Amino acid sequence: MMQQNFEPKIIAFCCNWCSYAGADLAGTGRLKYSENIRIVRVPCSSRVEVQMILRAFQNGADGVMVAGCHPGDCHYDTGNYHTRRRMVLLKSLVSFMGMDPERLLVKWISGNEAARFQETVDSFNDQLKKLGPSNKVRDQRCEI
Amino acid sequence: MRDINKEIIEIAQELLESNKVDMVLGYTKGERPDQTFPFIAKTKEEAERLTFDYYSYNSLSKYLLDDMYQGKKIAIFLKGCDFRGLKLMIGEDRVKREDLHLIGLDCPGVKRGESVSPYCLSCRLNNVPKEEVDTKISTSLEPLVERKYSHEESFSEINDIEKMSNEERFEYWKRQLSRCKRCYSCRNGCPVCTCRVCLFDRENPGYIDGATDQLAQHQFYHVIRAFHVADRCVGCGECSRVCPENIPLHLLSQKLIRELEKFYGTYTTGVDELPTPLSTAKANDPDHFGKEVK
Amino acid sequence: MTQTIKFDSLSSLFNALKEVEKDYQIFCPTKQDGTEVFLPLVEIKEDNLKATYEILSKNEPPLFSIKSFLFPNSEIYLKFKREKDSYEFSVHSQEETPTVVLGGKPCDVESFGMIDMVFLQEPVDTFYQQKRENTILITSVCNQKGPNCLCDEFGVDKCKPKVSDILLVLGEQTTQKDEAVYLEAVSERGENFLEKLDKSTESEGESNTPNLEGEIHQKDVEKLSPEKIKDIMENLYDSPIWAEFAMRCLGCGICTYYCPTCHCYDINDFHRKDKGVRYRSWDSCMFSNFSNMAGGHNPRPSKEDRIKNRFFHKLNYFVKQQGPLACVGCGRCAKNCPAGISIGTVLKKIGVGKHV
Amino acid sequence: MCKNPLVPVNGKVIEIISESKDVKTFRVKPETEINQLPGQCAMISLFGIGEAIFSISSPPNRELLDFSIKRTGKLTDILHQIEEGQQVGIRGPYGNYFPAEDMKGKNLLFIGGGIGLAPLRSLIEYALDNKDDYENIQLIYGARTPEDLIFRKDIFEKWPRMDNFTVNLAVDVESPSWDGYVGFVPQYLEELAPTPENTVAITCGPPIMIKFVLNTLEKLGFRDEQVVTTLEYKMKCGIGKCGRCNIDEKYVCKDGPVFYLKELKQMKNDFC
Repeated sequence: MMQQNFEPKIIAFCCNWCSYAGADLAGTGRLKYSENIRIVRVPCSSRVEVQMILRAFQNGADGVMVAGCHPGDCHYDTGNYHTRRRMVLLKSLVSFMGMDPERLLVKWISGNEAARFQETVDSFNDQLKKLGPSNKVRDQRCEI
Repeated sequence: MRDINKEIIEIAQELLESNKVDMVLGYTKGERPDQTFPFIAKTKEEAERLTFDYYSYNSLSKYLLDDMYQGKKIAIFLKGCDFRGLKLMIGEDRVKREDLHLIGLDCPGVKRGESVSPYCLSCRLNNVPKEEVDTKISTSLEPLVERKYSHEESFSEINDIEKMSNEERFEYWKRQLSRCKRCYSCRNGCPVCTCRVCLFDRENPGYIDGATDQLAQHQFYHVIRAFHVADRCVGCGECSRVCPENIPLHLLSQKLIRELEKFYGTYTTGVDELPTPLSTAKANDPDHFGKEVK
Repeated sequence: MTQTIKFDSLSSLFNALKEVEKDYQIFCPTKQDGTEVFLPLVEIKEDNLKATYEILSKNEPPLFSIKSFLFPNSEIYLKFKREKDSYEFSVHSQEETPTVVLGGKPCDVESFGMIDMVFLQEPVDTFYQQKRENTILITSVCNQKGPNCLCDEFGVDKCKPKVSDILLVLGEQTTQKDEAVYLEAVSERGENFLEKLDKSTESEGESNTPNLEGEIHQKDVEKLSPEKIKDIMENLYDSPIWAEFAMRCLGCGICTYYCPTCHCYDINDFHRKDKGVRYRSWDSCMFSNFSNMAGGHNPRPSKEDRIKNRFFHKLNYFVKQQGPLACVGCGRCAKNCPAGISIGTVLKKIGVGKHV
Repeated sequence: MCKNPLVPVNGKVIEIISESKDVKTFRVKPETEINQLPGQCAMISLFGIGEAIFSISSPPNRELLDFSIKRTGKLTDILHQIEEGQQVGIRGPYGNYFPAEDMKGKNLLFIGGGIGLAPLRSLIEYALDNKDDYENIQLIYGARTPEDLIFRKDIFEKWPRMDNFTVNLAVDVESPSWDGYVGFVPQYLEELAPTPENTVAITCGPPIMIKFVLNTLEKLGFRDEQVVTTLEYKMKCGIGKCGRCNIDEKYVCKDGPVFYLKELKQMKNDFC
């Protein structure tokens, strides 16, 4: 069920070398993508620790996206292999605890894949709209 | 059969008398028959109080990281799981093997209070290999549980949870986690939780927040605690045992162990070589994020 | 004036309590997922009653102390909002509905006497005071000591605690040996509550609580003298026993969080965008960042310093500040500490009381 | 219902003075008067960030309260970024104060190190306000480098020009811009050797400096009741309830921060 007027908040951790460049290219190419995304530039997708992702959810994100170079293209050779191992595990743990693993998206986007970046963000945005606001992992204190 | 306590005391006294070690880290009886606690014997007289029984559940190897133990020669009694935890610490250069005199025990399974530790039911590495320790206790106690090791059965508890719907799982953990008082005993008792400064103790950025009325804060703590020891877990079950609120924390670790196994093959901490599965990564790992999601 | 009401059984007491539920928030102990918890009365179902009865009849305190009802684990007390450069803040209003906490043990309620000394002395902590005045404590009395109990030693009367509103006595604890449940008012607040309860029930009404049966009298137990223990502690400052304890201490917060008399707290802010709250939450002197200062200086850097400080606070500092020993002998530290460090082991180590 | 002591009142930062690269003085006007005595502290809060206790560096009866704050932690980091006009929360005053009454008719010897001059300044200015009550004033003050000296206007211009006021400055390490004394404060104190006769010494600084200063003062013949110090601990409530700032049974927030050396010596715990 699509919620009316719900604009999800998306935090995207983008690797400096590929995905951020991809986002940049999307910008210069005037490809329009959802403005619900807030990009955090990280040196490598493996820089993204679990605590950062959870903290984003806690503080109000409805979805978190981790984007890095395609496997094999990592600027630091093996960084994204680590991301891959870690994120698979985090997703299973999160779903084991009954939270929504679909709210965490991991994607490989290279520096020239502006269209892919646009597509990814938009489809994630649509998916989150369907899911509605995330309230399982959110700190409720400011809502009193 | 010889009395295990007699053997323990003899070994400890011999080590202390010959000045091979400064202290012996073992167990002693508490106030009540169902209490056994960690104990440090520094003299021959103190060594007489050493014991080992079904209630010797604490993991002693964790203590070695404390400042108070640095630079001392220490003899330490080890159950199977504690031994594997210690091996990890040695492998990661957190303790010096040459400062230690390892005394291996055959663990009969342990319990806290009346309940047998869930992990012990499916433990197959309860005995410390003789060739890897300096002294091996030859006598052993009657096993507390009849072990019929089956790899699948050892995960039966998490299967039950996995069968639930997402909502049911969420409610289950919500109920369990909201009892958490954030006493950090699960972290402090864990033999493989070995960071010098824990991220939860860092004030800047203050990752954790003192509020215990927020489920989000509990989730944050427990997901990250479990995750940080995911590939290092030796399966001692100390996290669940020390928890005064009986939160089944070992289930989180079990789940992670099984997932790791599914994706990257079996790895047994303290038996297999380092690095642990999460401190390495390979090009040919399965890629779950490559496929397009439509 | 209502003094004592007799109920035929625990479930008839609960039915009576349900009648007054709209005016009170009522909490009772029961078991959930195999663990003792306090739940609101509405959530206590018929099949929980057995567990509740067991907890009430046990001569041992429930897993968690009831101090969290008066001094919550974490409580928001300030709300604020930012508008451009200015902030608006207001005190977060607390619930005004009177609370009834059923099932605390005498040691638990006596601990409020000690927390009162600190929180109600000038400047008065009004958040605590408000809850204190708004809460009716129904104490489930003991007729025997449990395995970890030191109530007699610390001068807590396990049958008739000084701090309480209503005493709850189970028939099986008395000479009657029946299933009845007696409520006896011991304060004005308690009397008023019983009167309301009386009107709403068809129980037998006024009667007298029969005599308790068991080791109700302190048997050969010498009450600990705060002064004496304080003096003994004076000489133990440089004693090696603290290092010994520290060597096996895990450094967790179990002892402080489960202790009914511990009352240290932390104050923090939480904010998101333009809204925020200030809350206070329990803190533990056993944590290294408890006294760590921003510049990096820590007056109590080692576990030894912290464990020493904790027991000195209980057995020496508190005596100097307020008079009594800061312990009610509930034995939760003995029950829950994974390393076996408790007030009992400390007393034994310092050579006080052969009985402990 | 009466007001809870943990609830602050509004205040406004009127002026911010940069003292050194990591110290700023915030001049705050509280909505309701604080009425502090020299040496007392107050809690400053930034909503959403937190609270911390600071000593008030201005003397009583001024329109504005001065807080000289060094950038060291989470709250002070943000405090250093705020601008004039910022709204803050303030509650206090907390703790005891310098025994200004007992000091009447005596010489005052102030020994400060680094940011430790902040609490001393309230008493110095108070003594200057009541010049007739006190004899000579001497200040021995040191910092790591010349740039770290705070209250530069006071120590270089205002105070040296006053009658019966001596200012002795020191820095820890040599620097091209410094032609004064180079060395640690306790050392300088020993060399200057002020007389203990009819004098009260008041000291504040890093714990290790206080420790050595106390030793030196004893060497110079100061008796325990002639030495006063003010301490700093981590505090949360400021009213002796949250339980973290104790030295023995004394709470620094309530029974301190000002202690006579006599009191410190009776304590079993080291103050630093």
